[in-house]
Amino acid sequence: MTYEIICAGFGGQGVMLIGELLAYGGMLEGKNVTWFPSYGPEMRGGTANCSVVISDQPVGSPIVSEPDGLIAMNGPSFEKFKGTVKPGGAIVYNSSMIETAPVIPGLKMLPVPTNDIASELGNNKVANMVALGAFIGLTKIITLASAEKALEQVLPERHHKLIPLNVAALEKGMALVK
Amino acid sequence: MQKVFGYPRSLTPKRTHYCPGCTHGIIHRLIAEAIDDLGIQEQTVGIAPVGCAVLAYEYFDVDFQEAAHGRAPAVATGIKRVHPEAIVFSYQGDGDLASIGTAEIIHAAARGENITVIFINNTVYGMTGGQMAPTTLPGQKTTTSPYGRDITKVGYPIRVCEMLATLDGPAYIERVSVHDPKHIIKAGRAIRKAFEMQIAGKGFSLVEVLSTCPTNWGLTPVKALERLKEEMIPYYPLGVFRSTEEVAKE
Amino acid sequence: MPTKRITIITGAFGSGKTEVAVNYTQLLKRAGHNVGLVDLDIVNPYFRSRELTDFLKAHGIEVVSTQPGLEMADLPALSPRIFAFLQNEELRVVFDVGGYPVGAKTLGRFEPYFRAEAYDLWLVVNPYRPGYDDPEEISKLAQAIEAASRLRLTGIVDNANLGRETDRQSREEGSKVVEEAARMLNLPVVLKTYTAEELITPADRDRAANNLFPLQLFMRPPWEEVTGELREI
Amino acid sequence: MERVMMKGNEALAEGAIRAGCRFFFGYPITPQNEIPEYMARRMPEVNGVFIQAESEVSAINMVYGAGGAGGRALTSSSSPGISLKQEGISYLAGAQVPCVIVNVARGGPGLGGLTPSQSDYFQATKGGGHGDYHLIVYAPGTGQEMVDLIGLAFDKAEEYRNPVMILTDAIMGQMMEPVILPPIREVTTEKPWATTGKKGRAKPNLINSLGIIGEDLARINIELQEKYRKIETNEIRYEADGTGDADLIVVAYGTTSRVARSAINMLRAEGKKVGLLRPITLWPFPKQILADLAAQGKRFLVVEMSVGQLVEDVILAVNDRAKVDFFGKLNGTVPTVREVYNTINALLQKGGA
Repeated sequence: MTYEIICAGFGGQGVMLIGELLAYGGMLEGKNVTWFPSYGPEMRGGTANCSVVISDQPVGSPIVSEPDGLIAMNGPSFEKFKGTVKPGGAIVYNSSMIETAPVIPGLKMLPVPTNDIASELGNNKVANMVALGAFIGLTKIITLASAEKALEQVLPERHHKLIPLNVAALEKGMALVK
Repeated sequence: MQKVFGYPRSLTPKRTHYCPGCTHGIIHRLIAEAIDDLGIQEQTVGIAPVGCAVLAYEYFDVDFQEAAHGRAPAVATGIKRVHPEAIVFSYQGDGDLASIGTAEIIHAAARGENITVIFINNTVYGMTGGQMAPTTLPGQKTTTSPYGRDITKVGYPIRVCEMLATLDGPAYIERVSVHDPKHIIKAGRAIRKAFEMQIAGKGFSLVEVLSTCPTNWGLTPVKALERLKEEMIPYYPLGVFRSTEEVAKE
Repeated sequence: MPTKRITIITGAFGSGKTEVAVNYTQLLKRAGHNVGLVDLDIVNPYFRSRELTDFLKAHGIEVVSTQPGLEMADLPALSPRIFAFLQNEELRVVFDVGGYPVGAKTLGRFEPYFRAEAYDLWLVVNPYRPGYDDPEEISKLAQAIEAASRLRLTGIVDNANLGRETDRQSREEGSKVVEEAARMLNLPVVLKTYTAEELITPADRDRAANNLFPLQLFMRPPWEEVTGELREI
Repeated sequence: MERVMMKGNEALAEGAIRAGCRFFFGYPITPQNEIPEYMARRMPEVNGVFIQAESEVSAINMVYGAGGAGGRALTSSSSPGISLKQEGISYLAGAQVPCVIVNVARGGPGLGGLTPSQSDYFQATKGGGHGDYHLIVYAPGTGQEMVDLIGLAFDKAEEYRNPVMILTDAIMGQMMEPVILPPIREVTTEKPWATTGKKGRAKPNLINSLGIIGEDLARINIELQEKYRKIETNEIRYEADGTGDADLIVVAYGTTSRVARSAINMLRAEGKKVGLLRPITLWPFPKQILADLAAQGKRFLVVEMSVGQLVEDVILAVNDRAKVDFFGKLNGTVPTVREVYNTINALLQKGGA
């Protein structure tokens, strides 16, 4: 089984980080994984994205062009990638910033008001974690425990005091999935 | 009876290829004497340039590396960083050091790299047949300045000691000459001083030696020494341009 | 032809100096002299007489140029043995000097020897080389060489040729240019080279002062290397 | 041993340190900056040397000095910077100084772009500078190979006294993958030729590429060529995946081998017989395996991010015994899995060799 994900949004929304957490989480579960950042002029164009591949087999291309799952944190990235998701795939999108999203037949689509939930938690910066929690809940691609463990490895030591807040955000997001 | 004069241990017995009357031989000897006096033959690594002294490694009985044109200070940096206890010196001509290798010499000096550079300035490219050097004097005829160096077209010679002395990195910079015995003795002292600075870990040291090229100047060796004295020294004044410590009076 | 102990062969780059110098040592050798050839060409590391060192040595002509072993090195390392040549009164010395403008300058360092002793300084001219097809230009070259070497020219060598393309007509047309230049400089044409009998005109043969100089070509590219013996001429 | 996620560039840097490299000389250029930045942080922790040189030219000459003095020295750069280093690389080859050079390639010619490219293949495998010489060239295909091959590179550089290049690109350099890092090794290689100061030796040591006297240059070149033949005999590495029963074999290295692998996996899931031949050493080139596969009637597709450089070596290796097709992407763009999938499918449908 190979699962390919694109995480996309504005620079500063922490999309690279949630991609890393997915990759690390997959690695901690013994899977083969790759994480690849968007590269080139796009990096300076207001949107940032990364590709993550989680697989039981050796990973081929680290660059994902037809993902199984998409996390879109803003309008431009939703527009850019929504048409690339494979049939049967999943989209988690940030409904705090994407007010109207078309329903795409054959896809599981979950709107998540990530900024609103993050604000409720007292820190707008964890909006990305809310989205990731929802994505994990929707796709079950890694466990919540793996994502939490990955946080310890990905966040630099000096930010470890923020782990409980991040975990709370992950759990809030996950709770949105019935 | 005490032996007061002999063949330096740090030179090989090999005859040099230099033209008769060329001052490279004198300078080689001064370096070898300094190495002998300081007892550093077993720990010295030299770097030969591209230029007339390209075969310098044949004449010194110490470890050597042959560098690409102008790159000797970078090569010296690599060696010194691997063996900080080694005494590393480069031997470079004016084309090598002051033209193609300007970046390397300036940055080695700026880093205060703990190496010694012996810079031979004879105002001409000797090896390739007498072309204009960065140190060629205004009006001087060479094969690529056949009407005399025209400063309005090709600019001015570079005074390397003065230029490098503006940097904070170097520990010791002196210009010497080898046109007569008195100055040869002085040049020997400067070279020794430069090595002493390196041994003491003070940082970058450079001795510029004003030198002759009878062949490409088209002068007899004696006339060439006269030219050095009368034309070069006024443009390239002798002296210590930078020293981070008082030079001991001898 | 009365000639001096020291003969300095000079000329523009590519004028055929080396061929003339090497052939001239042959001529002297056959006349019974001890001969030494000094290669002062620090200009061009290719096609220099030092490449013929072993070949000439086998024919009794000593060549001195750079330090032994450095013949193909691009190092202008003149051998001190040049002085030994100059000091040996028994030896006819032929200098093969590098092309103008640099080559002649190298002579400067031997100036005292040339002053002390009479010498010949010959200018080899091939008017088919670019820039030298005009007597005026050849005169300018002669003056420049005199200035650079601080010596006086004593003769002109007419080496007009188009290489393998030379025929009797081109040989004669070239000679006219050289002779005109020689007149302007008030110098004799001491040698007139030819590489094949058919290039010589009857007028040449009849001329009272026979200056005809047969040239055997040595400085060939590697794909045309000298393999045979010296030809008897 | 624990797996950690590392960017390719970081994996190269840490892999070098684990392999005993203690001397790094470099100059900033995108997209390899993670390497000098990592080294600037890491070298002081292991008592190593990091110098940001004044130019790529100086950096490679520092490597020459350090390598010639017996140190395990590394430099890294990207395409335009590697061009500048070619002078020094030729000298390193001529003087037989061991060292490792990393090229995280980007698009060219000239200033080119920052996007990934494989257009430095010729430069890397055919010498690159003046003279008859070769580098050993490794092309890692995974993060783990970044670590493993740079360690091997130092060992082979010293075994053969030859510079070794790691040729990779911006994608491999930026991609994060789990790697297992080996423990730090102590390097104990004897280097009796190194310039350390004579230290009681009877004769001084000399690091030199000058062959100006007599027949020296011919002798040096004969010696080098003998060494290269030995390397060709002993050091060829490649990965052959499913080539045995394949009708069509994709030849690709580094990034494009990863893209090709994904496409091949899709085609195999449909029952198609497609294999992958991935050269790990670009020089020495795995000629024989290609010749053997050609003799078995296979056809080949070369996938590159260039106008076609590797493909020339493949054509030479199969020597008219097999059909060789080429799929290349220019402008610094990366072939997509779908494009490679479609290309292979089209070739399979055309059939015949």
